[in-house]
This record gives sequence, structure tokens and C-alpha cells, in this order.
Amino acid sequence: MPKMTMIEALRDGMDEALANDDKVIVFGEDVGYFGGVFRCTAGLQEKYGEARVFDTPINESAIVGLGVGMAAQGMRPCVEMQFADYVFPAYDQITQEAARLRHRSNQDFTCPMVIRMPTGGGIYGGQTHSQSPEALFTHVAGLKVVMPSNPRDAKGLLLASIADPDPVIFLEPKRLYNGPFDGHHDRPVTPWKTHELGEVEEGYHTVPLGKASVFREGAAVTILAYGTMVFVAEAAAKETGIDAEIIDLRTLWPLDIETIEASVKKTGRCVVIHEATQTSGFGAELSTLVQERCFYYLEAPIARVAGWDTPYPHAQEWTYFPGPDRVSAALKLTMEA
Amino acid sequence: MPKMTMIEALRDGMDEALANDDKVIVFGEDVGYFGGVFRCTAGLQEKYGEARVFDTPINESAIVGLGVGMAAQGMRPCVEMQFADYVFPAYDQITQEAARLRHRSNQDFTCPMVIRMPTGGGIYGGQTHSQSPEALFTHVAGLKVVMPSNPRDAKGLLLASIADPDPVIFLEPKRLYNGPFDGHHDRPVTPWKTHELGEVEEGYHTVPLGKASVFREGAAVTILAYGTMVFVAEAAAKETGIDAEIIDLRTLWPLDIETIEASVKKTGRCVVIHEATQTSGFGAELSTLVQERCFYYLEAPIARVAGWDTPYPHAQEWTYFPGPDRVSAALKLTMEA
Amino acid sequence: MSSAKLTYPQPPARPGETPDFSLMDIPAAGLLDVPSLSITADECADYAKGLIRVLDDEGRAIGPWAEYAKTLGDDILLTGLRDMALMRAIDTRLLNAQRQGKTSFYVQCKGEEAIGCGFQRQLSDGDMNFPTYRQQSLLVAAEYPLWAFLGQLYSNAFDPLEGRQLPTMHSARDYGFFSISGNLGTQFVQAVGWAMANALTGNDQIAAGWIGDGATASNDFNAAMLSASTYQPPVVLNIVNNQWAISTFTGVARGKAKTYAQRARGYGIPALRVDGNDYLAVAAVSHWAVARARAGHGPIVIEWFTYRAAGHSTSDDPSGYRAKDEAAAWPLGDPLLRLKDYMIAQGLWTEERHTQMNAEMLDHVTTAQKTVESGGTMIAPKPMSRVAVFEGVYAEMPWHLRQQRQDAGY
Amino acid sequence: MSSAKLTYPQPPARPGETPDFSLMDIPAAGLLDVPSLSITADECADYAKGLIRVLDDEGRAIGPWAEYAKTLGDDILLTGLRDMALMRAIDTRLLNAQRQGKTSFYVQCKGEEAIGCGFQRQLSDGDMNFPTYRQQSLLVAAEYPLWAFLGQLYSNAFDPLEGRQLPTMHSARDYGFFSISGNLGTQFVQAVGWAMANALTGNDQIAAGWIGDGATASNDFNAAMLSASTYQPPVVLNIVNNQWAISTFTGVARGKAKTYAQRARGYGIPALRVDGNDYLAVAAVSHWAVARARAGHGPIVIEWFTYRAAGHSTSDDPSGYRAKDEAAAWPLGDPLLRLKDYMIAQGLWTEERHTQMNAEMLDHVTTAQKTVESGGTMIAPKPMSRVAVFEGVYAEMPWHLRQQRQDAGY
Ligand SMILES: Cc1ncc(C[n+]2csc(CCOP(=O)(O)OP(=O)(O)O)c2C)c(N)n1
Ligand SMILES: Cc1ncc(C[n+]2csc(CCOP(=O)(O)OP(=O)(O)O)c2C)c(N)n1
Ligand SMILES: [Mg+2]
Ligand SMILES: [Mg+2]
Repeated sequence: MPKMTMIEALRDGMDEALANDDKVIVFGEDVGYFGGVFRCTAGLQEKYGEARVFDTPINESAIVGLGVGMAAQGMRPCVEMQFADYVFPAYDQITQEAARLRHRSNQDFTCPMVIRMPTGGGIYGGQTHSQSPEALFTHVAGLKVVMPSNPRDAKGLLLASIADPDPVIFLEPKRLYNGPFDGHHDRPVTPWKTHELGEVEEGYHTVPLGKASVFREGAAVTILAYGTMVFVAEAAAKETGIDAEIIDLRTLWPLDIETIEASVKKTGRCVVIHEATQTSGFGAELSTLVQERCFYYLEAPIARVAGWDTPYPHAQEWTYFPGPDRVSAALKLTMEA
Repeated sequence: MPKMTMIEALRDGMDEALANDDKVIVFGEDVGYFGGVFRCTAGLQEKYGEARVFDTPINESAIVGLGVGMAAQGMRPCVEMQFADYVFPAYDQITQEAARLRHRSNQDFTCPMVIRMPTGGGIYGGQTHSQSPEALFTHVAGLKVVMPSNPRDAKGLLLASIADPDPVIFLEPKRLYNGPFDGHHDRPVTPWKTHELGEVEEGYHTVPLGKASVFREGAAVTILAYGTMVFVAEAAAKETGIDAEIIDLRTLWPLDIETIEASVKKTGRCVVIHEATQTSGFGAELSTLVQERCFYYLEAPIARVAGWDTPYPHAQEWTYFPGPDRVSAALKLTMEA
Repeated sequence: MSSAKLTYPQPPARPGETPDFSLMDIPAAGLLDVPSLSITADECADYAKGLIRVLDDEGRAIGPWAEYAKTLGDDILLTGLRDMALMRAIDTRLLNAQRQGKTSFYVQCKGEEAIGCGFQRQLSDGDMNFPTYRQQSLLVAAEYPLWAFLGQLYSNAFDPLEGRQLPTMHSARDYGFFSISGNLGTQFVQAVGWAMANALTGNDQIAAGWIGDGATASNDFNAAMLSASTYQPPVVLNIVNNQWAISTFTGVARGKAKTYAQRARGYGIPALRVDGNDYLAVAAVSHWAVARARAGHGPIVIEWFTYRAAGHSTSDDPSGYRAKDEAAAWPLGDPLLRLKDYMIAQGLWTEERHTQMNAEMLDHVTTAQKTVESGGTMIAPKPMSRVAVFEGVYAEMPWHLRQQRQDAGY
Repeated sequence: MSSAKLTYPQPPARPGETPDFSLMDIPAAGLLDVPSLSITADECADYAKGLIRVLDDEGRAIGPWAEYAKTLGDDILLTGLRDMALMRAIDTRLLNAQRQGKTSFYVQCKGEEAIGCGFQRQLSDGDMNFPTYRQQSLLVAAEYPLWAFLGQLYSNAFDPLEGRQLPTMHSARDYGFFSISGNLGTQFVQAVGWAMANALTGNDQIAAGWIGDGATASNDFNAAMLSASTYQPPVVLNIVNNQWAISTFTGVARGKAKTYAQRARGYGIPALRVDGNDYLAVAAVSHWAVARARAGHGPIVIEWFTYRAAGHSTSDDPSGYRAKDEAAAWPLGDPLLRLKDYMIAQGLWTEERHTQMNAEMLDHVTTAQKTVESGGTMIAPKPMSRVAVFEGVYAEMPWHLRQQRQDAGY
């Protein structure tokens, strides 16, 4: 299997989708001629033409609003928000229009659309290039929310999302674009080509939505993670020597509750981690579901490790980022409890 | 003390604020000449003039965006979103601008602004006149989120919010505008004048933000509720005969964690209820905080009762609404567990 | 002390004052030509400032647009009259039903019937409207079955949407009527997206966006205008300027611009202003605009100049913010009466036939109403599908909704 | 088969092609009069289509605006030259510092110096700009202390924002520079709100909004225009049209409209188009516009016509999307050189003094840089206040942040 970065895998996925189904169109700010500020769509306009891959004005609400109209009329738009931090002008179109169109019209109209967005920090982007808005979408009925943690899943999940009959929020952990990042920002970056998950299936191949993957098996404690935090969890497990089972959610909603429940009932302990600010983050829903369903199996309180309840700072981003040390501390506490 | 509906209490609060501080201005769609579609600002333009109370174009982003600029320049805007369902066009201005201005400018600029919005269902308003978006604001660092459940608190909390140095999301449970509603939609409405909480302090008087009130004392189980659900909780407690302690949060964020912790440690049981859709709702944060802080005191799983994860339906709104029967069932389960 | 003073746009009259439109300049009928389908924004300054009218103040059809209207054939007159009469009969009966507590909510089209009725008749199969709640006249002229129309308003067993949506928020794909959301402005840009899909798939269909004067203030008005200008899809963007947005005078949304059509021109989109209470002008301009869009000349904006004769909705009482009888004082009259008078003058119609037609229409609606009410009303409700709450959130119901449906007891 | 075809606006040249502005029509200098301060949108059609220029292609100052500029006194020339030279020196040094890994990010103002430098010098104390990241020239002309300016760019102990914000997102209330957010468009309407507060408190101050050509597409552009038109506050709304939005040709945001100024006119706001690379034109029009706003004639829009000579930011390489040396081909030249040549022609300046000035400026910046770098760089960082992360989220730190601060270890 070819080795790819996550950027290449996403590009390959869109390439497959464009080749497979002429209803698929790709657009967004700078995604056309130039191929996106992260180059995820580089070369696609040249290959498929301007009618399939094009630049838009800087208006996220228009990008999604046009997408809703196109999707309802049978196209399959796969649009890009240049950064997740800039999705909010489109928040009304996504949550009040795309999310409810099928329901409110009694399936008279539907909205098969994918909204891609580079997510999370760790690139010194400051408060407007670092946010993780997943919880602002998991609260909204009618949306699916996906976040891959590696190139292989990225391609498969993206193709599954484009094929999905409903709107999908596709969050791309930009800190993982070029390599698995474990939170040790002071160490050299390992590129994806040195990692097995950098091996990506060729051709059209999907990873089903709604299925988590057990990233690392373990018996002592369950770590629920997604995106960038998966590798941070791995680092913490290794460094503490705690036999943690790491579940990579892959799809945040609808959630793969069986896999989670089975794991926590096995380990009796659970740590929930994410990069987004803690309060009302998706971790709260995870912690609550685990508590509701595994209460009598729990040997320790469910711990949360998340970003602080502050804007994402620029110079102090490693103070903000919930790195291996904070996760390790939570793991130890949970084991000792 | 005079008896007021919640609408009159809110109007009285804005009247006091306008009289007290000439930096206070009130504006929004139809709030000026007409006094708002719920009449909350009726008479205020006549009393204070168009420069203090005025109509705006139908552009929620402009309403908040203008408010940010005015607040930064020393005014104290108290703006109205005609319905909470229509706050989303302003979501970018609220979460990316108002919420972060103080922090990002290192206190060079601040944003003392109140954003009022009629919230919740029960008035056959369908999916665009019924939503409860609180969790979409509690996740955002820099915002305060307030929701009164009665006229007395409504006035006091509104005046405290207007006096607050930071942006406050002020959610008004519209089903409680005219009387305490316990979820029994098939029974006659009791007006506020027959309820002691319809008695409102005269003059300038605040209810501090960040302080919950123990709405009903009890020893068996703690119910965490806010807005409309406070009276639903009361009905469920009465109908089940369960000695439930009902905590009316009043301020959702920053949360009065001491009061909550003390109560749950006393009762050992907790039921969290809200009208918003369940997944990633504010109940998830409440349940998680209680679990994290009271784990060893819990004798039963923390239960959640919330709106279903669907759009708010029109004809079937009582199927959607988490009424006394659903709360009672959860209470019983929690007691039996 | 500053010299800067803020302005707050004021309506010509408020309650207690006499309605007054004397300062409103209303160009005479027949002044404007029928422009080439390929007219540009630069070329249409007069159309954005002026007013396309066919029927003059004496009820005569005059000028180039009258000629153009003739080419649409004579039967458009009777069709238009019947469509508008039916729309008004529905308003009458449904307002009544809501007052009786049989339905939860209603919005009247009253006074604006010509716009939706006249426009719809110029569309072809496959064309799609993105309407607002006040453009139900499009459905009437699309010959949407009355039981379905009323069923949605009664939110009962006859409701194609199974009670999910607020009355007047219809959805009828096969009748060219996109699902109404209730959020203002959002669907104007969706219409542009739909039209782009039409062009991309080369299906020869067009889309029509609809927005009220008040909602032109919404940000997605900009999203729609700019997208249409940049990509040039086959879309007709309709602005229904009925002078009011609930209690708010149209000047608040228009600002210092003289017309909404001029705002569209600023985006480089040609725009016309039309007497929306003149069925012949509506039919003619609609035919022209639809032809232009279909011919590939790109987007076109039409400002329909009209007056909201009724309250905003059944939740609204206009006596609190506008002058009594302002509707009666509207200089461009009532679309139904104006067309009727014209047809009588042409010898194509009589008072008797008109009275008879109105009676028939009321009858027609009343009969349908009886049938639909057998499905339940707000005061005498019948059980509704409660599964409908959970169905259609996603194409396939995920585990959490299956579980919630069970918890709900079905 | 449909006749509707979508259009996708194209730049005059792409990589591999020769830069080409031949189709761009650039009116001659001196054609437009200085209008009355009370000019209306209707009256300024020529100003929205045309281009206000003082310096002609031969570098002479001609026409009514040249006369007007003279009334600002001769020292504006040297001041302007020095401001622009300092701005460029900062660009040179900071680009370099970022390339060396000493800072995380930088945005050059290069080629647009005249606009911010010329505008700021016409403002008074208390006036407030709502700038974008590329208008740091406003700060230079406001004589913002260099250590603070650079401190923010180095995100170190010298940073007034204590590292919270991305470099170039300055905030300097006392220098009339509003905190930059980084989200495009949002602050244009905030400027209108600030100006409304000015009018409401009668403080005689004005506000100035700034937006790029690409960001005019954002929805809050509409929010700002409409609010300004409706309430008429004392605000100057500046559109910096530098032909590019990262890799996107300005035509994508402009659509089929010929200018951005015309879009403003559609809202009923008077709008002028100005050669942004002509310091004299900038100073004159800025003085006029600020006077108009302060005098209470309401909002005014200025489209500054210029060219983004550098890459979008240090994260961007324009060779991937635009023709090589396009900046050099820009028909309106370089603002610094044009002013220098004019001053030399006027006998007010010499090549020698110019070279000397540039050297001084570089020196000046380099010295400040040394001091500031002593506070730490990205490659040789020094500990930063980590409490700053938690402070200022609210006026008073709530319990959960106090706890998180403890958990963080300080
Ligand atoms: C985003 C949004 N804000 C506010 C509302 C509430 N609202 C419903 S109708 C209306 C007035 C609309 O006026 P106009 O656009 O002129 O249409 P008309 O009712 O006159 O046909 C308002 C403010 C809404 N539905 N959506
Ligand atoms: C809402 C939003 N969307 C996207 C971006 C990403 N972005 C940053 S700058 C930029 C281009 C802006 O171009 P323009 O407005 O012309 O300003 P210029 O950079 O040319 O000065 C984009 C798309 C953003 N900052 N905010
Ligand atoms: Mg209207
Ligand atoms: Mg630009």
C-alpha cells in the first residue's frame, strides 16, 4: 500500500470521489486554482476542471448555503472551511438548514454534503487557527461528526462521508496532517511514511461511519480519544506503563457506544480526553454516557483531560494543549483511585 | 411587593437600567416603537426616546456586532434576539468577537453586553420558535449564561447582567412569561399573580450571577434544573411524593458548584433535566461535574431527562417536551437504583 | 459637542395618524420598455429606480409591457383571477379557523396574491421556488392539492409533513416549492446553489429565490447576491417589498437607498422594480425574467412593490404600529379588484360572475376544509404519528434515536 | 440541454504568463473634483466608477485634489515619506526575523503603505480604527512605540498582549487601533457600532472600518453597510482592494460589479475610488472623508485601489498562483518611490537623503529589534507569563478558571 501524509490521503479520497461520481463537487476558499492553503485539493481543479473544483468568495455562509441548495438538487458537495475557526459564519446554515432539511420536509428534500475543516492547534495559530468546535455540532440533531486520526482512516472516512445521505462535519486534525504527533512539541516530528497508519488503501475504499477503532488494547483503563489526542494518549500510556486501552472514536456522532461500553465494563476505569475547551465539550457527553451505562462497573471516577476554558493562546499554546504529562497524571490518579 | 408577569418584570428591569445609567441602550427587531413581539420593551421608547430604545434591521449579526462596538466604546447595550432560534446568524459575533475581546486585547477593550432571547418551546412554535441553545454558549470561554425561572429572579438577574463587565447570554423561558408552567399542558394556566415568585422587588435590585437557589429542599435526591424545567421538577416531586431537592441554577455558567456539590453529597442521588436536545446538552456537563466531584457519594447513576435528539416538532411538541411523567419516571428509577 | 446625529427611519404614518403615501413617488404606467433579455446591471438604472406597470390608474393596460403581456394569451386573465380568488378564499377560511382555535397559526398573503400567482404560472416543470411563508400563492397557482395545502395548516393526518412544521411552512417538491425553514434569508442563497446545480447538470431548469423587504437586511441576502453575481446561475431573485416587517417600517431595512433593486445593481446584477399589485405586470415581467434566466443570461433581481394588507400573522395586531386602514390607502390598490375591473372593462367578466366565482371558491375551500378537519383540529385533536418525531432526522435511524423512540413509548 | 453556463472569474495572468494589466482601465489623474462634504450616494456615481488621483503618470500633482492636498501643508510629504519608509523597514526586518525562525508569523504591508500611513495622519485623538492585519501602517503613523509594535510580533515579554495573539493582531486603544480578531469582516460592523456610540455620547470622535477586497464578500460587510446606511453614524468605511485574497483573484469577491465602491452605493452610501499608491491622493481624500464624517454627514466608503506586492503572509508563496513580477507591473507603481520622485522633482528631496533615510530607518528598527529580542524569540524563547492564559477571560476569574490555573501549576 502507498504511503501518504494525511493531506495526500484526503486529496486521494477527493480524487476518487470526483472520479467515481460526477455529482461530487469540491469548493471553498482558495481550494480551486491553488489547491487550498493546506494543499488538500492541489491538482484537482486541473484534473477535473473548474466546474467540479472551484474557488469561492470569502463567505462561509454562502459556501454552505450554496451547498445546501446543490445537495438538495442532487449534487454531492464536499466543501472546505479554511479553518474550523471560520465555520461560525456558516453555523446558521449548518445547524438550522442543512441539519434539519430532511426532517422538516419529511424527506422531500435531503442534504448529502460534507463540510471539511482543519481543526485543532499546535501550529502556533493563535485563537483563530486552533479551535476544536466538535461539541458545537454533536449537540445538533441531524448532523454527523467525524474526525480521523491518521491517513488511512482519513481517506476511508472521507469517502464514507461523501457517500453518506446526510450532512457530515468532517474535522481534520491539522497537527496530524504531516505526521503522528504525540504532544511532545519539543521532539523531532515523525513523518507519516515511518508509521504503518501512513499506509493507505489504493482506490475507492471506505471506513464505515459510526465505528470506533481500538487503537491500543489494554486491561487497566479505557481512554476515549479522537484526532490529535489519540497519539497523546498512546504516549501517556507508554510513559506511565499503564495498560491502557485506547479507543479512537473516529466518528464522534453517531457514537460507537458498544465498543466504548464493552471496554469500560472490561477495565472499570475511564479517562476522556480532548483538545477543545473542557466545559460543555464533547468529553462531557462521553463521560455522561459512560457513567449512565457503566455506573456499576466503575472503580474510579471518570476523569477528563481537555483544553482549558480559555481562548487558545498563541505563545503559550503548550500551556493550553492537554499534552502527555496531563494525560499521564490523570491516568495515574484514575488507577490509584 | 408588586405582582408582575415575567414580561413585566423584564420590562421593569430594563426600565430601571435605562433610568439608572445613560450608557444603557436597548435595541433589536421590533423592540423600539412596537415594544417587541413579546412586548418586553413596550413603552420604553416612548419613555426614553429613540436614541436609547430603537428598532433594528433583521440582522442578528449586525445587532450583536454593533453592540460589540458600542460596548467597547463605553455603552451598555442590552439587545434582543427575537427568538433564541434566530441567534445563530450572530453566533460568530458572539463566540468569536464578544466572548474573546477582553482576553485577546489584554483588557484593552471589553464587551459589557447583554443578549436577551426568548427560549424554549411549549407554545406550538415549531422548530424555529422553540429551541434552547444554552449548551452552545456554555462551551464558549468568556461568556456568562443566565436563565431565570420566575419574575423576581428575571428582574434581578437582568439588572445584574446589565451591570456585569462581560457579555451575558440571557435566556428567557418564554413558556414562563405569563405563568409558572409545570408541563401539564392540558391543565389551565396559573398566572404569575397567584404565585409568590410573581412578587418582584421594586426599584433597582439585583440577583447576583453565579448563585443558584434551592427552589425546594429535600433529602432523597437532587434535581438540577433551570428555566421552565424548575416547575416541571416540582410537579414530578409532588406527584411521585419523592423528597427531592430542586436546585434552580439561575446562572448556568459560571456555575454555582458549591450548592450543587453540597446537595448531591447530602442526597447521594442526582437527576439532571433540561428541555434542549440531550446529546451534548448542558446536562452532560452537569452530570459530568457531579460525577467528578461526588463519585464516592453517589448511590445511583446520575439520570438525565432532556428533549429528544430531534428537531422540535410542531404538532407533537408534547411528545418532545420532557414533562412531569418523564421526570417522575427518572426520579423513581433513581430512587430504586 | 458632536455634529453627528443618528437617524431612525420613520414610516409615513403611525396609529392615530391618517394613512399617507403622498410622498411616495409612483411613476406612471407604461413608461418603461421591455429590455433585451441580456440587459446588464449598468443598463438597467431606470428599471431599478422606476416601476414597471401595465395597468394605469384608470385601469387601462398601456405601454410596451402591456403589449408584451398580450403575447401571453388572454386566458392568463381568468387563470390569474381564479388563482388570486382561491388564495384569498383560503386566507379568509384559514384565518377564521385559527381564530376558532382549530389551527395554531396562520399567515395571510392578502394584498400580495398577484405576485406568487402571476409568477408561478410562468414557470415550467422542474423549476424550483425557495419561498417565504407569505408566498403560498405559488402553491395555489401550482395547483397543489387543496387537501395537502390545508393538511399542512391543520398539522394533522392530512399534513404531508406529518405535523413536524409550523403551519405555512409547506414543502412540495413536485410542485416546485422548496421546504420553508422559517429562518429568514437563509434560503435565498440556497436558491442560488440549486440554480448552480441546474447549470452544472445542464437540466434547463431554473430556480427562484424569495425574500421579504425586511429580510433583505439579513446577511444571507449578501451571500445570495454575491454568489449569483460571481457564478451567474439561472436564478430569479424576488424581493417582495410589502412596506412592513412585522412592526418595522421598510425604511429600516432599506436605509438611505431609494429601492432594493438598487442594492442588487450594486452587486452587478440587473434589477427591475415592478407593481406587484398589477397581475398583468407581474405575469409579463415574470415571463420575461424566467425566459432570461433560462436563456443563460444569468441572475436577475425583481423588486415587487406591494403592501402587506393583513397583519403579519395571526400572532400580530398591526393596530399597534401602523395607521388604521393604511392598506385601503395603498395607491396601487388591490390586485384582485384591479384585475377584475380590467376584465370587466374588457368585456371579459361581470360583477355577477365575480360574485359567483368568489362564492364557488369559498365553497371549494370549505368543502376541502371539512374533509381535512376530519383528520383532527387543535381543539378536537386526533392522535398524530409520534414516530414522525424520530423519523427523518437521518436517512437511517441511529441507535440513540431508536432508544429514545422506545423510551418515548413507540 | 441548458443554455445556462456558470462563470468563474479569472485573473489577468497566472504563473508562467506575463503580468498583464492592459485591460484594466485606469482613469487619468486630475479628472475628478473635490465634492461637497454632503455629497449623496446618487451624486457620486463618477467617484464610484472613476479613480481619484493626484500624481499623474509623469509624477506631477495635478487637478482639484492636488490643490486640496496643498492645503494640508508641505510637511505631510516628509512625514508620509518617513512613515512609509519606516513601515517598509519593519517589513524587511520582520520578514527576515520570521525566516530565521525568530517569530512564528508575519504579514507584510508592502506596496500598501500609503493607505494606512496617509489615513492615520488625518485622524484626531480619540478616533478609532478597526484595522485588518495588513493595516499596521496605521500604527506606524500613529507613532506607536516600536518596542510595543515589535513586542507583539515577537510574542515575548515585550508584547502588550502577553503572547495571547498571533503576530500582527495588535491592540492599541491609546493609538486608535482596535484589537484585531483575525476573523474577516466581523469588525467592519463593530466600527459602525463604535461610531454610533460616538454619536450617542456626542464626543465628536469618528470611527474607521477597514476591510480587504476579499473580505467584502463576508456577510458582515452587509451588516456594516446596512447599519451605516440606516443610522448614519460618523464612520469612514475603508475597502483596501489589493487585487488578491490569498490565492484568489479579486474578481471572485467583486463578481460582475465593476468596483467595490458601486456595491456601497447600492446601500445608499456615497463611495469614492482612490489610487491607494498615491500618498497625496490618500492624504487628501482621507482628510476630506474624516472631515465629512465628523461634520455629521454620515458614513462614507472609500475603495483604495492598490496591489498586494508581497505574499499573503509568511505562510504563503504567491508563485503558485500569480504571475511572476506582477507587482512590478502594477500600473500605479510603488507608493514610496512615487512620493520620493515627486519630492525630488519638487526639489524637496534628494536620492542621497533618501538612501540615508532608508538606512536610518533600518537602523532604527534593528536597534529596537535587538532590545525586543532580548525578551526572547521562537528559537531562543524565554519564559512567558502563563497566568496570562487564564487572566482576562472574564473581569473576575471564576472558580473553574482558578482551579484550572492551579491544575496547570501556577
Ligand atoms: C433570522 C430571523 N430573524 C428573525 C425572524 C423573526 N421574523 C419572522 S418574520 C419577520 C419579519 C419579516 O419581514 P419581511 O422580510 O418584510 O417579510 P414579510 O413578513 O413582510 O412578508 C421576522 C423579524 C426570523 N424568522 N428569522
Ligand atoms: C471568516 C474568515 N474566513 C477565512 C479566513 C482566512 N483568511 C485570512 S486572510 C484571507 C484573505 C483575505 O483577503 P483580503 O480580504 O483581500 O485581505 P488581504 O489579505 O488581501 O489584505 C483569508 C481567506 C479568515 N481569516 N476569516
Ligand atoms: Mg415585508
Ligand atoms: Mg486583498
